[in-house]
Amino acid sequence: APEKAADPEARVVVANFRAPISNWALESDDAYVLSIAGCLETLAKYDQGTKTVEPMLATSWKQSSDTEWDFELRKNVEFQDGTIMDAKAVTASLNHVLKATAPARAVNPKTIKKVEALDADTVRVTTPAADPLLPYRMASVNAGVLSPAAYTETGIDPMNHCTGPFAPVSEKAGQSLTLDRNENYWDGDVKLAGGEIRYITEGATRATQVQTGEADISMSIPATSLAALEADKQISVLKADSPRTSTLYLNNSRAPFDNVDLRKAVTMALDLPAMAASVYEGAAQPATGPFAPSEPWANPDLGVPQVNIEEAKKLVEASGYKQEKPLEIIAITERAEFAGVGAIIQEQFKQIGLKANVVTKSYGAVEPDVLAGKYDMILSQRNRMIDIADPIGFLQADYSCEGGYNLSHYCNKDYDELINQALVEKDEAKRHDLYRQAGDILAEDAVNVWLVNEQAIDGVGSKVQGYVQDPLTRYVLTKDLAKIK
Amino acid sequence: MSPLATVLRRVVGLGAAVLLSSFAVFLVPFVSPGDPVRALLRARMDIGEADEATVQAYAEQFGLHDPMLVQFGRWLGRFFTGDMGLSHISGTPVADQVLPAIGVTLSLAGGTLLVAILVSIVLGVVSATRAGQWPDRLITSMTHAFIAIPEYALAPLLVLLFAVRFSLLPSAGYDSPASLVLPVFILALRPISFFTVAVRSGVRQALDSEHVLAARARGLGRTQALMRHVVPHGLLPLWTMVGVWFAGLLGGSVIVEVIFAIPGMGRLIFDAIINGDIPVAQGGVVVVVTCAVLVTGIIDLVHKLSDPNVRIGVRHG
Amino acid sequence: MCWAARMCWTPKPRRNPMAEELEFIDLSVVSRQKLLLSKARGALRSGELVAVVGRSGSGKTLLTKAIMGLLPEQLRAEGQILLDGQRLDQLDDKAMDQVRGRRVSMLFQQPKRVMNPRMTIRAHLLEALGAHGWGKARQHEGQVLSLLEEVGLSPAKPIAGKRPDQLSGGMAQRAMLAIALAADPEFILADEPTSSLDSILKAEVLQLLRRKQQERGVGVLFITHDIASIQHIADRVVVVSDGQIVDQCPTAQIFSRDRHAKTRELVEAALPAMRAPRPETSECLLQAVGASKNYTRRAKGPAALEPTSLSLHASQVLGVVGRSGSGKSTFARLLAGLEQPTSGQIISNHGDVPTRVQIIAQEPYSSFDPRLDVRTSMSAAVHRLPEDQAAERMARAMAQVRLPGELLDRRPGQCSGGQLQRLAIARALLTDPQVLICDESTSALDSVAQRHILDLLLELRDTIGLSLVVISHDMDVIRYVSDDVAVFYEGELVEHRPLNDFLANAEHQHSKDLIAALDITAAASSAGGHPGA
Amino acid sequence: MESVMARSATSRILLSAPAFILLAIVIVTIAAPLISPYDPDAQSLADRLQGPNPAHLLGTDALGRDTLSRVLHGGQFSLSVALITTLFSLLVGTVLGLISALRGGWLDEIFLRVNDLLLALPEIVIALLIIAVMGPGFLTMVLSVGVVAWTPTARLVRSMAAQALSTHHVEASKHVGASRWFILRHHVLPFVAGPVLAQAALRFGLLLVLLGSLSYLGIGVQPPQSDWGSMLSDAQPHAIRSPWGLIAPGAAIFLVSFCVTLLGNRITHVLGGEDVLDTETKAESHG
Ligand SMILES: Nc1ncnc2c1ncn2[C@@H]1O[C@H](COP(=O)(O)OP(=O)(O)OP(=O)(O)O)[C@@H](O)[C@H]1O
Ligand SMILES: Nc1ncnc2c1ncn2[C@@H]1O[C@H](COP(=O)(O)OP(=O)(O)OP(=O)(O)O)[C@@H](O)[C@H]1O
Ligand SMILES: [Mg+2]
Ligand SMILES: [Mg+2]
Repeated sequence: APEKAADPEARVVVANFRAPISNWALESDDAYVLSIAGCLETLAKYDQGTKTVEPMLATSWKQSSDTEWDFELRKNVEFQDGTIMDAKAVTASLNHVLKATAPARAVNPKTIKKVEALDADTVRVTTPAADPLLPYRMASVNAGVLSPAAYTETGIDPMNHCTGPFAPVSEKAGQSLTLDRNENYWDGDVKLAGGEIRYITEGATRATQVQTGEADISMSIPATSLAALEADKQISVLKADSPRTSTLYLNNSRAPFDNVDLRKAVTMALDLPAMAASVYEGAAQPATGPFAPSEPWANPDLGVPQVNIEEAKKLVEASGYKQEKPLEIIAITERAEFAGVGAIIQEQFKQIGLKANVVTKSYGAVEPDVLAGKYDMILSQRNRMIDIADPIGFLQADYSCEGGYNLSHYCNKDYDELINQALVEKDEAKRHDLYRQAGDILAEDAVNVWLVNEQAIDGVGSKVQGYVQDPLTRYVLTKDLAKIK
Repeated sequence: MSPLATVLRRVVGLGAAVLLSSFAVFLVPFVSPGDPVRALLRARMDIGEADEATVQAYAEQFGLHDPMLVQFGRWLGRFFTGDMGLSHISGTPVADQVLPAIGVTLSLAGGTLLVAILVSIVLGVVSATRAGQWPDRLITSMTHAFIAIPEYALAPLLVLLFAVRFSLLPSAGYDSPASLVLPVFILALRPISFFTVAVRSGVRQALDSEHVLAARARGLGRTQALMRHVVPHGLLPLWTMVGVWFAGLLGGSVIVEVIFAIPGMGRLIFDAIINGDIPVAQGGVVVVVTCAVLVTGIIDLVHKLSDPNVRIGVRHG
Repeated sequence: MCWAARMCWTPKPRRNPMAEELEFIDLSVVSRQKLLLSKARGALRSGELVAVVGRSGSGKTLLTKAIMGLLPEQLRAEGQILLDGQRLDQLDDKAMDQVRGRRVSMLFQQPKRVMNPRMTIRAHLLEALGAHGWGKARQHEGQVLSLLEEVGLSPAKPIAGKRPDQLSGGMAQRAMLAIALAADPEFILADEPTSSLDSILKAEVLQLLRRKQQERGVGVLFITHDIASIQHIADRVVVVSDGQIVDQCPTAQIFSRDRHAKTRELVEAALPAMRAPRPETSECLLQAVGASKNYTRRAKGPAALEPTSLSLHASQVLGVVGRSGSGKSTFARLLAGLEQPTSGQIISNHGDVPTRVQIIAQEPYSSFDPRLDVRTSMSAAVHRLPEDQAAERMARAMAQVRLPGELLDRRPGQCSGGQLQRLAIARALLTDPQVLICDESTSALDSVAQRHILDLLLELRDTIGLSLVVISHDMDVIRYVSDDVAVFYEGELVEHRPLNDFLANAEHQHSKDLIAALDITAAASSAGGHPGA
Repeated sequence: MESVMARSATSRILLSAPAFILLAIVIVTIAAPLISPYDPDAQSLADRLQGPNPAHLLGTDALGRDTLSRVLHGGQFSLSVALITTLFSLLVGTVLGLISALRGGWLDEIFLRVNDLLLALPEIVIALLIIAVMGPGFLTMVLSVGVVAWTPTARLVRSMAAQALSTHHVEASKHVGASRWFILRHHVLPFVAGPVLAQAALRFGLLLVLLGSLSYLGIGVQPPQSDWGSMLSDAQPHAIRSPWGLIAPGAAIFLVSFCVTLLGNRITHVLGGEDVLDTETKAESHG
C-alpha cells in the first residue's frame, strides 16, 4: 500500500511505564523520561542497530591518555531556550550529576574523576582508572545535558531547557508531560508537532490505552496483555530482547544449593519453554544461560536446558541431599508474574521429589536477608545493561566474589580473573569474548536457573510511522517519528 | 453546648488527630523490614545497588539515621512553622506533591458526591412517595445491590465495555470530563445507596409529620407541599452523611485511583507509604485528616446552627 | 345510633341567610383490619360552632381528616361528604386543593408542631393566601399584617418575621388561627386547639375563636374531650365514642340526666369546683430551703428556678400552677432529687432515701419502655427483692390502683393512656413513697381518664397518707385537688396559700388571671352537678 | 404469645431467599475440598484461560487452574476473614460503644475524637500501617481492617444506648431504684441488640468487599493462599481474553455481600425499622 503522508500537525501520545518522581534529577531514573520525551540528549548515543556508540552532542572523542577522554562538541547547537550549548554548559551538567548525594549508576565519582572544559568546544573527562567503556557512560541518559538555566535552587526545571527535538512545555503532576516540536533542532526537521508522555504505571492500563487509541505508543506492555494486543489489527506489537533475564537465584553459599549437583538437578527439572509460553504468554524466550542469545557476547552454542526428570533425580541422589523441611522460594511482589512462576516451579520441583513453598514478599523486605545469604531461592530479575549497553557492571557486581550485588553468593577465582581482564580491555571483540567465557563458567556451575529472557514489548498504533523500538527504553519521541492523519 | 465550645472541641480534636495520624505514618519505616534508605534509593533508581557510602550520604542528607523521636520532633517543629518538609525521594517540598493531589481528589470527591446527591434525591423522593410500590421496591433493591458490588471487579469490566469494546470513554487518566465518568460512577455507587436510603427515610418522616399535613390543609397541592415542606426536611439527614462520605472519599478512593491512573490523594499516600517516602505520606495524611475533620466539623456546626431545635436548646426526648 | 336526636335540633338563627352547609353522610373510615369510624352522619352550617366531644381514640381526628381528604395512606374513607351539595369525596386531589384552606381550613392541637420550623409566620400566611412564590411577599404584606392584627398579634410586623419556635404557645395558636382564616374559609375544623394551653391562654383563644367565628360567620367544628370548656360557646354538641356518633344535641341539653351513657360519662368527668376541706397535719416531710436551679453554667440570664422555699406536710396536696417555662417541672425535679439544686437545699425529714419522693410524668407512653412488658418495667422498683416478695408487692400495688393483674403482661402500646398512668402510679407505690409528684400527669389524658386518676390520687392520699404535689396548667385540676396552691411565674414562687385563701385573696397579677380564667368554666359545675365527687 | 411472635420473627428472617442462598454458599464453601472438581492449585498450562466449558464450568485461569475450584476454596479464606473481622468489630464496637454511652464525660469525648480520626484516615492507609508492622497474613488482614471496622458498630451502639438512656422510661426506672445492670439488661441491650445485629450483617458485606480490595491491591492475602480479591487481581490482566476470571470471583463477592445485606434488611424490617442502611445513617447523625 502506498505510504500515507505524515501529518505535520500531529502529536503523539506515549504511555510510559515510569513516572518521574525525583523532580527530574538527572542522576535518577527521571532522566529516562526526559530522554524518551525527545528532550534530553547526551554527548554520545548507543545505536541499537550497529551496536556501537555514536556521536550525538559531541561530534567526536579521543582518548588522550589512559584515563583522559576529550569530547569535541557539536557546534551551533542551541538549547531550546536559545542559549548556546558549549563546554561550560556540558561540564556544569555533568558535574551536577557527579555531585549528587545518591549518584547515578553509570556516571558517578567512582567512574568519573572529573569533567572540565578544555576550550569552548572541548570537554575533558577524566576517569580514576583506565575505562574503555567511558563513551558508553557518556551515552547513558544520566549524562544528559541541560541548559544552565535548568539548574535552579529548587531542583531541575526541564521546561524548554533541552537540546532535543522536543521541548517540554507543561507538566501535569503525576500524569503527563506535554512537549512541542523544537523548531531549531540541530539535527534537522522534526516531523511531529509535539507529543505527550503519559505516566501510566499499571501495565494493563497501558495496554488498554493503546487499544482504545488514547495512546499511540504504549511502552513495556505486560506479557499478560500481549495476546489481546496481537489480536488487534490496529496495533503493531514490537518485541525485542530486553537485557533482563528472569532468574531463580540459588543461594550458593549454604546448603543445599552449595552443591552443584543439586543446582544442576534443579535446572533440569524446570520446563522453561512451557513457562515462557504460559506465564509469559510467549512474550519471553526460554533462557539459554546468563545472556540473551541476541547479545554479541552470548555463547551461540548454549541451548535451552532440556527437562530430564530421570537424570535430575539421579543428581539429587548424587548430591546426597535429604530434605527435612520444604525449601523456600521467595517471589518478589514487584513483579506480579513471579507468583505464577513460583507456583509452576513448585509443581515441577515435586516431580524430582523436592518440596518447596512459595512466599511472596516485597523486594525491600527481603533484601537484607538475601544480601546476607539467609535464603534458599529467590525469583528476581536484573538488568544486565544498567544505563550502559555493556554487561560489565552486572557481571562484576552480581557474580564476582566481592560483587556488591552477588545475590547468589557465588565465588569463583577463574571467573573473577576473566572479569578483571575485561575491565581494561580496550578491544571490543576481545572484551565480548571474555564476557562469553565468563558466562560459560556461570552456566557450567549452574549458579542460578536462568528462566526466561524477557522481551521488551511496545504496542504501536497503526498511524504511527518511523518508530524504532529501543529495548533500553531511551528513545521514543525522535525527529523521525511521525503520525499520519 | 454552645457553638464556640463545639468549635474549640473540634479544634483540639483536630490537633490530636493530626498528631496521632502523622506519628502513625511516621512509624512505618521503623517497623517494617528492610532498610528504609535503600528503599528510597530504589524508588529513585529502579534497580538500586547503592553501596554503603551512598546509603550513608543519602541518610545524612535527610537525617534518616537520627533516633526516631529526634526525627519526629524535627518534623513537628517544621510542621508548626507551616513546612511539611521535603520528599525523601524527589527532595522537593511535600506541599508541591500534596497540593495538586488534593486538588484532584477534591474534584473527584466533589463530583462523586454531587452525582450521588442528585441521583439519591431523585431516587429517595420517588421511593418515599411510592413507598411499598414497585418503584420503591426496585430502588431499594438497587441500593442494596450497589453496596455489595466490589468496585475492583466492576471497574475493569466497565473499562472493557466502555473503553475497549465501544470506545466511548477513556480507559484511564484524569484530563477530560469524559475521563471522570467511569471513576465517578463507580465511586458514587455506594454513597448513592446510603444517601438514597437517608433521603427516603427523611422524606418518609417528613411526609408523616404534622406540619406537612397542616400545609396540605392550608390548600397546598401535593407537589408543592412535597417541594416546600417535605423534601427540604427529608434532606436534613443527607447533609450529615455527605460530610462523612466526603471525609471517607478524600483518602479512600485508592482502588479507583489506581485502576484509572488518577493522581489523587489516596494514590499519593498509598505510593508514598509503599515507597517509604514518609514526609509525603505524612503530609498527605495530615491534609486528608484535616480536611475530613474540618468538613465534618463544619457540617456539624451548620447543622447545629440551622436546626431550630438544637439552636434554641429545646430538650429532646 | 342516636340519629333520632336530630329531632332535638334547634338551630340558632344564622347571620348569613344564604347558609352554606358542610354535611357528611354515612362517613366511615376503614383501615385494613378495622372500622375506625362507622357511618357518621352530621352537618355543619356556617355561623355555627359545633363541638365534637369524645374520649381519646374515639375517632374525632379521623373525622376531620376524612372530611379534608387527608387521611393517611393506609386508611380509606367511605360515604359522602357534601359541601353545599357538592360531593367532596368525589373530587380528585387537585380539585380538593381548591377546597382545602380556601373553603374549609383546619386548626390543630400543637401549633408549633404543625408549622414548618424553618419558615416564618409570614411565609406560612403567604402560603395559606396562595401567594407563595417569587415577589408575591411584598404584594400581600398588608394582608399578612392585618390578619395577624385580627387575631390579636400586634405589633404584627416583627411577629410576622418570627419562626414558630420563637413564639409562645398562645401566640403560636393565634398565628395558627390567622393562617386558618387567611383564605377566608367558610368552615374551620378545629382539632383540640386549646388542650395544650394553660387556663389563661385557653380562655383567650377560645374567646378569640368564638369572636372570629361570629364576625366572619364561619362554621366551626370544634373537637375536644372536655365538655366543660366549650359549654358556653358551642351551639351544638356531637358525642363520639368508639368510632360512632352516639349522641348529638344543643349544648344546653347535654347536661340532662337522660342522655346517652357516653355523654353522661363525659359530663360527669368535669371537675367540680368545691371539695370538702381536709384536716391540717403538721408533720413536715419535705422542705425546699432557698433551692434554685440554673441549667446553664453561666450565671447571667434568668435562672430556671429562683431560690425557692417551701415545705410539704404529710397528707397534704400542693397544687402547683404557672405558665409554661415558669419552673414548675424544675421545682418538681429538685424535690424528687432528679436534679441537684444550684444553691440552697432540699431537706427530707426521712433521711436520704431517694425513692421516698416519686414522680409521675406527663406522657404516659414515654414512662414505660415500649418494648418491655409492663411487669418487667415495674420490676425495676423491686428487682432487688426475692421473687415471691416482689410478686406480692406488685399484686398489692396493682390492687391499690384498681387494675387487674393481667395488665402486667401487656406492652405499653396495648394499654390505654389512663391505664398507663395508673401503672406508673403503681410503680411509684412499689417504693413506698411518702410524696408523689404528678407533673402534668393528667394533661395528656381525656377528661374521663383525668377524673379517674385524680380521684385515685386523692384516695391514695386518704388511705395511705400519701402527700401529693400536683403540677398542672389547668386551674380546674388545681382547684379540684389542692389543699394549698403555689404559683410560679418566670422561675419565681410568687404566691403560696391555702386554696380558699388563694381563690379569694390572691395578690399577684398572674394568680388573678388564673382565677379569672376559671370563671369561663364555672357555669359547667353548677349546670351539671357532680355525683360521685 | 411472646414466643410465638419471636418465633415468627426469626422464621421471617431465616426462611427467606437470601438466607437460603447464604446457607448454600456457606455449605458449599465449607465442603469445598469434597465437592470442588479439581485441586484448586493443580496447574495445567495447556488449558489456560479457558472460558466456561463442560470440563471447567467457570473456565480456567492463567495457570490453567480450575476457576470454580478456586472460587470455592478462595471462599473459605474470604468468608472466614470477613466473619472473624465482623465478630471482632462487633465485640469491640459494642463494648466500647456501651462504655462510652454509659460513662459519658471525657471518656465519651475521647471516643468521639478517635472515631473522627479513624473515619478520616483512609482505611487502606491503616491497613498499610498494620501490614508494615506485621507482614501480610490472615491475622494481619483481620487486624488491619478490624482496627477501623469497629467504629460504625461502636457509633451505633453508643448513639442507641445514649438514646435509650436518655428516655423518660429509663429515668423512671432509675428513680424507682433500678440498678445499673437492670437498666443495661432490660432497657439498653434489647434496644441495641437488634439494630446492631442487622448492622453487623451489613458490615459483613461491606467488609467482604473491603478485604477483597486489600488482596486486590496485593497487600492482603499472599500466595499460595488465595481469596476472591486476589483472584480478581490475578485475572485483571487477562480480562480482555477471559473476563470470566473477573466475573466469577466478583460475582461471588457480590452475591454474598448482597444476600447478607438483604438479610440485615430483613432483621431491620422485623424490628420495625425501615432499612439496614438507615442504621448506619442514624449512627452517623448522632455522632
Ligand atoms: N393511621 C392510622 N392507622 C390505623 N389506625 C389509626 C390511624 N390513625 C388513627 N387510628 C385509630 O383510629 C382511632 C381514632 O383515632 P383518632 O385520632 O381519630 O382519635 P381521637 O378521637 O382524635 O383521639 P384523641 O383525643 O386522642 O386525639 C384510634 O383508635 C386510633 O388508634
Ligand atoms: N434540662 C434543661 N436544660 C436547660 N434548660 C432547661 C432544662 N430544663 C428546663 N430548662 C429551662 O428552665 C426553664 C423552666 O423549665 P420547666 O421545665 O421547669 O418549666 P415548666 O414550668 O415545667 O414548663 P411546662 O409547663 O412547659 O412544663 C425553662 O426556660 C426551660 O427552658
Ligand atoms: Mg385527636
Ligand atoms: Mg413542665
